Amino acid sequence: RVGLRENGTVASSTPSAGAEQQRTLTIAAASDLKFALDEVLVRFRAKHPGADIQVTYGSSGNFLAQIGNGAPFDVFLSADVAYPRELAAQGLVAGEVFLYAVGRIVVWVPRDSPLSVEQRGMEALREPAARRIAIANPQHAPYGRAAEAALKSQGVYDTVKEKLVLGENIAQTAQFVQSGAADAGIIALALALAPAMREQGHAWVVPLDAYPRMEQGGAILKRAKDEALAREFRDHLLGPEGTAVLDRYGFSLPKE
Amino acid sequence: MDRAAILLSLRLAAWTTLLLLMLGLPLSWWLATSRWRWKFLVEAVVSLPLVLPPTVLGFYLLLALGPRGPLGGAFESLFGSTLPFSFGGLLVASVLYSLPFSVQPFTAALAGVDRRLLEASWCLGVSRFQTFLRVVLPLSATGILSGMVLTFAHTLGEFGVVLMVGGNLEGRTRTASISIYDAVQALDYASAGRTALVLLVFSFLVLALTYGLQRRVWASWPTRS
Amino acid sequence: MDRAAILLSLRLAAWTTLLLLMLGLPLSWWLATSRWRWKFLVEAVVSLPLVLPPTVLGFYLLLALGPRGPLGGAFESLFGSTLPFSFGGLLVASVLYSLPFSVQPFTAALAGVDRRLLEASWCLGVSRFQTFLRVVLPLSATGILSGMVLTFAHTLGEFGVVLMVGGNLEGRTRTASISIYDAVQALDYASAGRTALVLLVFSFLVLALTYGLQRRVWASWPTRS
Amino acid sequence: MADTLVVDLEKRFHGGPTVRATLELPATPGRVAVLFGPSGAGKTTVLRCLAGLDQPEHGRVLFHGEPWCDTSARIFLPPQRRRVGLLFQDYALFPHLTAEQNVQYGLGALPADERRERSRSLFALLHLEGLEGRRPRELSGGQQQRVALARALAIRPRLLLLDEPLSALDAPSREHLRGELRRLLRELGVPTVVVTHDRLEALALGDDLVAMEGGRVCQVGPVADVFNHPAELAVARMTGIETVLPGTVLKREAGLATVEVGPHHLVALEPAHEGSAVFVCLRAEDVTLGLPEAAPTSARNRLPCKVVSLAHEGALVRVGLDAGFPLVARVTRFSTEELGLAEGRALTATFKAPAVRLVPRP
Amino acid sequence: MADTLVVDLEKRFHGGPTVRATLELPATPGRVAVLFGPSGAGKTTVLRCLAGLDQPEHGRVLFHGEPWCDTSARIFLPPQRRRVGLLFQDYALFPHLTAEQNVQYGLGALPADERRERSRSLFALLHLEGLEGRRPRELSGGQQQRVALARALAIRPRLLLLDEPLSALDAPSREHLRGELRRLLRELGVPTVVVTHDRLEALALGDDLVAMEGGRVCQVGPVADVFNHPAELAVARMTGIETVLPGTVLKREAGLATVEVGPHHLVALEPAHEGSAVFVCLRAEDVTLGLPEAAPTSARNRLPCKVVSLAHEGALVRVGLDAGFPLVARVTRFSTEELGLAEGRALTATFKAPAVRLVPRP
Ligand SMILES: Nc1ncnc2c1ncn2[C@@H]1O[C@H](COP(=O)(O)OP(=O)(O)OP(=O)(O)O)[C@@H](O)[C@H]1O
Ligand SMILES: Nc1ncnc2c1ncn2[C@@H]1O[C@H](COP(=O)(O)OP(=O)(O)OP(=O)(O)O)[C@@H](O)[C@H]1O
Ligand SMILES: [Mg+2]
Ligand SMILES: [Mg+2]
Repeated sequence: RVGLRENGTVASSTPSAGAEQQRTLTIAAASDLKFALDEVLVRFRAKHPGADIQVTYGSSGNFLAQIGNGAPFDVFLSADVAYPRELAAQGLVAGEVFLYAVGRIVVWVPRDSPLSVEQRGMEALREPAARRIAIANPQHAPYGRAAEAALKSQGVYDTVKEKLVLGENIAQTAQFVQSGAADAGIIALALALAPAMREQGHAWVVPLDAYPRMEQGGAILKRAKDEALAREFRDHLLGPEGTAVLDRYGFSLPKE
Repeated sequence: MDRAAILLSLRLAAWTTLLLLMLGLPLSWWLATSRWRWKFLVEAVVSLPLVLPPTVLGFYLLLALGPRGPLGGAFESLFGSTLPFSFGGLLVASVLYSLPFSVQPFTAALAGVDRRLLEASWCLGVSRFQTFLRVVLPLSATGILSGMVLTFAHTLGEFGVVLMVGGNLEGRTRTASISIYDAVQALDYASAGRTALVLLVFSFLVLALTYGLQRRVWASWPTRS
Repeated sequence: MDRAAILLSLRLAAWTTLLLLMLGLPLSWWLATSRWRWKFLVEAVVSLPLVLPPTVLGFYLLLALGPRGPLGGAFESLFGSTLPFSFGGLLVASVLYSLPFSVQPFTAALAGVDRRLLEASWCLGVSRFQTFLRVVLPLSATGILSGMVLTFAHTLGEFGVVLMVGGNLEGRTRTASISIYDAVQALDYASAGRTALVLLVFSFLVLALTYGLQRRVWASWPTRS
Repeated sequence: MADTLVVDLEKRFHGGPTVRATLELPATPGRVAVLFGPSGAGKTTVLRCLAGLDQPEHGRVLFHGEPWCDTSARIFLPPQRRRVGLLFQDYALFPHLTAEQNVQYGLGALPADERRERSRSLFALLHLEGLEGRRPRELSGGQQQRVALARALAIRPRLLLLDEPLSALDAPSREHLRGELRRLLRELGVPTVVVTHDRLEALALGDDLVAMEGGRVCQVGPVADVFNHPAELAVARMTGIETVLPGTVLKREAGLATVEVGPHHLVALEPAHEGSAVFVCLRAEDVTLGLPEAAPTSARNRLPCKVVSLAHEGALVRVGLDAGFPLVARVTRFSTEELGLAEGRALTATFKAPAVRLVPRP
Repeated sequence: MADTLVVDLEKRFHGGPTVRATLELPATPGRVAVLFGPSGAGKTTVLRCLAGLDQPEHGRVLFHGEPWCDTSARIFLPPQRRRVGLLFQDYALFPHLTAEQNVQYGLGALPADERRERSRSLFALLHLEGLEGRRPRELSGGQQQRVALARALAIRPRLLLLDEPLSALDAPSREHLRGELRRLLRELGVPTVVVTHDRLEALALGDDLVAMEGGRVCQVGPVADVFNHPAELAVARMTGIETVLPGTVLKREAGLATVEVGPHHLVALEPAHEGSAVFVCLRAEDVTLGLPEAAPTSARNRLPCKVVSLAHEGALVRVGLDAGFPLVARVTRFSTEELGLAEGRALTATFKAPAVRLVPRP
């Protein structure tokens, strides 16, 4: 049944007849990569001017389910390395699963917040002014799990447990704080560095040792139409140009 | 299976349906009977909440209801607490979002009641309000029921707006649909399936009971003229 | 602002409304007229898609329609391609999910047509089908319109099912609501706002036009008995 | 078999009465049968069964030998294929169509100008000119009724069923339209069954009469026969016989019967039926009033009586009398003046033997 | 002012006619006014304006001196506060309620047993026993009409408005109920306005008569006055005057007028109005037929004529005559036999001067 899928051309609705000449690459990427990957792709597209390179950001869990059911993605950049490994176990991955980044979290408060996170770090969350604290849902979001672990390891979890509100993903968690509905949030460093957030608040970067490593892994999928281009993209991402951008957007590099 | 979440969902759906019955019926009656020439603009506006993706609508609601929003600020200074992340907030959001599901079928149903029957009632000395209760409502029961069913079912299943405004607080704002969604996201398909099944079976029972019991005595398909 | 997405959304909404008109009307007519004693079970089932969170429904649909699913497998061996991640897949999903938004108001409207008028038409030698077109449809226009508006608006705004079954592929399955959602997720509120505004304004115009043009000539609120 | 309408059916209403109708009527072109009977007799039910809108539990309907419905053979011809023109008692006009569109509704198969021509001529016939573009709710009750009648006529049906076709009209229009209708029916050659509550209409319009009461057909026959020889009390009453008295046949001889009624012995024609318990039925207009001292006439029955009440009924005056039993006479206004009628006046009531109708008393 | 109903209104229908009604009626307890006129005359419109369901563009309605509507003073009393009992022409029964619930619908303020008692007695009065639990669509047309009548009566209104209250009933029930209704109205002391198309009903039920035609009130007055002295042609026609001929008044003297009609000179009572162009109106029942050789009577007008047509109308026979102009007589069946009437028979028609009504001809 797996074989069936490989010759099944799901993308039969591809419009142009000259598609054979055109090189295409469709990437499914975790939402937290949005800003970094957009910049990575600027350079990569410049290298392959004729290629049609598309990227879809979304929940890694959804991508897992969709790829398992024949979604026409060539490369999967997951927020959690467990998902591409799961795909590999199903035999859907070409080559090896690769690590491309390690996610980091910060405690973020709006600029006018009375909370002194920059000085006191997580301790600030104990203050009464922190009535609501937003984290991503630890049940399924890697950043949520990291946030919960960090709260526990910093010894504030029991105090703040009642104040937690859960976002569906890290972007929604950020919106809770941004809108003022929550007073503080634990979000991805990548997001805190995003233009829309950077100016609006203060962040305290949680030390890497306060939570388990959030290894972000990816894979090239067997169904890739242009596996060569997919490999070139992986190499570009893992190469110096890619890692520099990822680093700038707050992703630690896996080898560090 | 998440019992608390299911109970919360039912509570939310019941309240939303009730509130929309109370708010929607007067609005629908106005829409059905008014001869105001710009009425069609109001009709169009009522359906607009549907057009936005729920999470986005939820986001805008969050901005409006949050302490920095215009409504939220006023609400906080009045009641000392904010609406987001509370059952009240969920309710406000659900009512707003489900408005068209009530108002549209209600209006169509109310507009179908023969005006002469109202006139007959008025002539018998019965007030407009009593006439509404004793003539209009029974005669538009099918359409009103259909609006209530849509509202109820949709509130059970809605999750974008609720998630955004509610914050997924266990036992307080985590509804069954959020719980199922979470389980699916966590790849815990078995648990999602169980909760979904319970929700489906329960809803099916409620709906079947509603339709089954609906006294068809004055239904529109009589044996004779 | 994402033009392609808005156009796709409109195309999807229009097709969904059209298909549901064609599928929903016969089903509603059956529901409105049948005297089958278990009919209420069918009525209950029709509303069930609403009860599940859209993404979860989308997930189950994906499983069913995907190449490993029962329907998808059959479909693939017939047509050589699968439904998910294509416009066809979006359409199937939207139609399924919006079914209650059509069928519920349709049924209520059709049930309200006075049976004697059908009898009068039959006696004049007009077939049942022609009677449906020439008497039943015009007399239930308000309710049918309300079902179509709900379906159209809801399909524009729906995003959970569409995201799951369509896969958010630019130009092919990325609808306006997904595009707005993406922009909000990327904290790009300005872009989200622009697309949302265009969608809202356009929908408002369509709805206002619909309601405004709706020939109220046979509307239910005449001057006289 | 050929030119008849045979009906033999039983229709039960859940929680209501059962309507049984057995009748056979000539259904030749232009012939009109009148369905006559009090409210709730089952007239509308019979029409609906003829039209195929109600399905009887038992029985059959044969039109010109063609089975329209036969429960034992499981035959049921749908209304569309019967081509009857039914005027509903409550009109059932299509509210979303204009008067003209209502009338043309069933003419889909005809070319447009023939459709227009037919509706035009019906609008003229029924004095509806100028109302073509109105919707039903913008019409008065009588106008609606006429539009519904035009709609039923427009399709040139094989059988016309009219449920109180002129009841909402004023007397002059009704009289006029009755004549027009009668002419049109002859012209089109459609057999017709018409429900009416108006005795004059039954007499003026009908060839045959079907008398119904309480869900049962009491009598069927040519109109004059039924009016002159009611087979039972109910028919006597509905055909307008005011005086009905229980009597006993004392003797029969030479074609005449002597009947004891109260203190008097009356002479009547010998009834066809056996048994001595009868109802004596006397039409008010068959009773002549005279002064007590007036010379005897050939009339066989002659009773002294007293005026009890007087009621003006247009050209006639209805006189309630006491002759040892209540008696009603109907006389012209001339006679009223001539005889100086007033309550308490003593008179003689005379009536001929053939005017006394004897109906069996169970 | 006190016990009157004053109406002076104008109601325009968009795309239809304008109805104007100016009338003043005594509205004393139990008094009945009959609204009479052809289909489309505006009768229902007037009732609806009285009930407060239609709002006239201009004018006012005063009941017992209380303004119910006055467009110049911007007064409009809503229907609820007028407490009128309106019987709709098409009944407008509540389809979701049983017959009994329909009747009790307006009695919310009464204790339960009084409600039951009222509806029970109305069901008995209108012969509806046994139908209490039926819904309107399970009732026959006439039964529905009686339930609607009971509903209007139940609330003991201040003013009763009945739009053809007995039209769907058979003659015996109608006659019977008319009497009952009349008694009940006296008993309850409600003034009533009733629309009817039946002349007998107008005569039997009405004290006053309002004749309408084409959206206009033609004549108002006691019933007998209007029937005997129609003020204009339209009224003459609706009150059943069959013979209407254009004539010219030749001379007036000693209270009598000589009128030239076709080849003949007729004698009539001198009319109140000026002008010589008149319509000569003659009621068919005022024309006596005799054999040509019969002895002269006191009747002033005596015309030789020929029988043209014969039509049976129950107790009477309508005889069409040719006397140089068309003439209609209505005679008893006795006379028909006595005179051996048949088409072509030569006769003499006589009628008295007071029977000739002269109506101005414009
Ligand atoms: N759906 C029904 N359920 C119960 N009883 C019914 C139903 N329809 C009619 N009936 C009863 O059947 C009887 C006959 O009704 P039908 O309408 O045939 O009378 P009708 O002769 O037309 O009377 P009318 O002159 O008043 O119209 C009535 O007593 C009526 O109450
Ligand atoms: N809504 C309307 N729009 C236009 N014309 C109307 C409307 N309602 C009534 N009419 C017209 O006004 C006139 C008077 O109507 P009304 O119903 O008062 O007549 P009516 O005297 O009750 O007649 P009928 O005896 O036939 O019931 C009619 O010619 C009718 O066509
Ligand atoms: Mg009937
Ligand atoms: Mg009327």
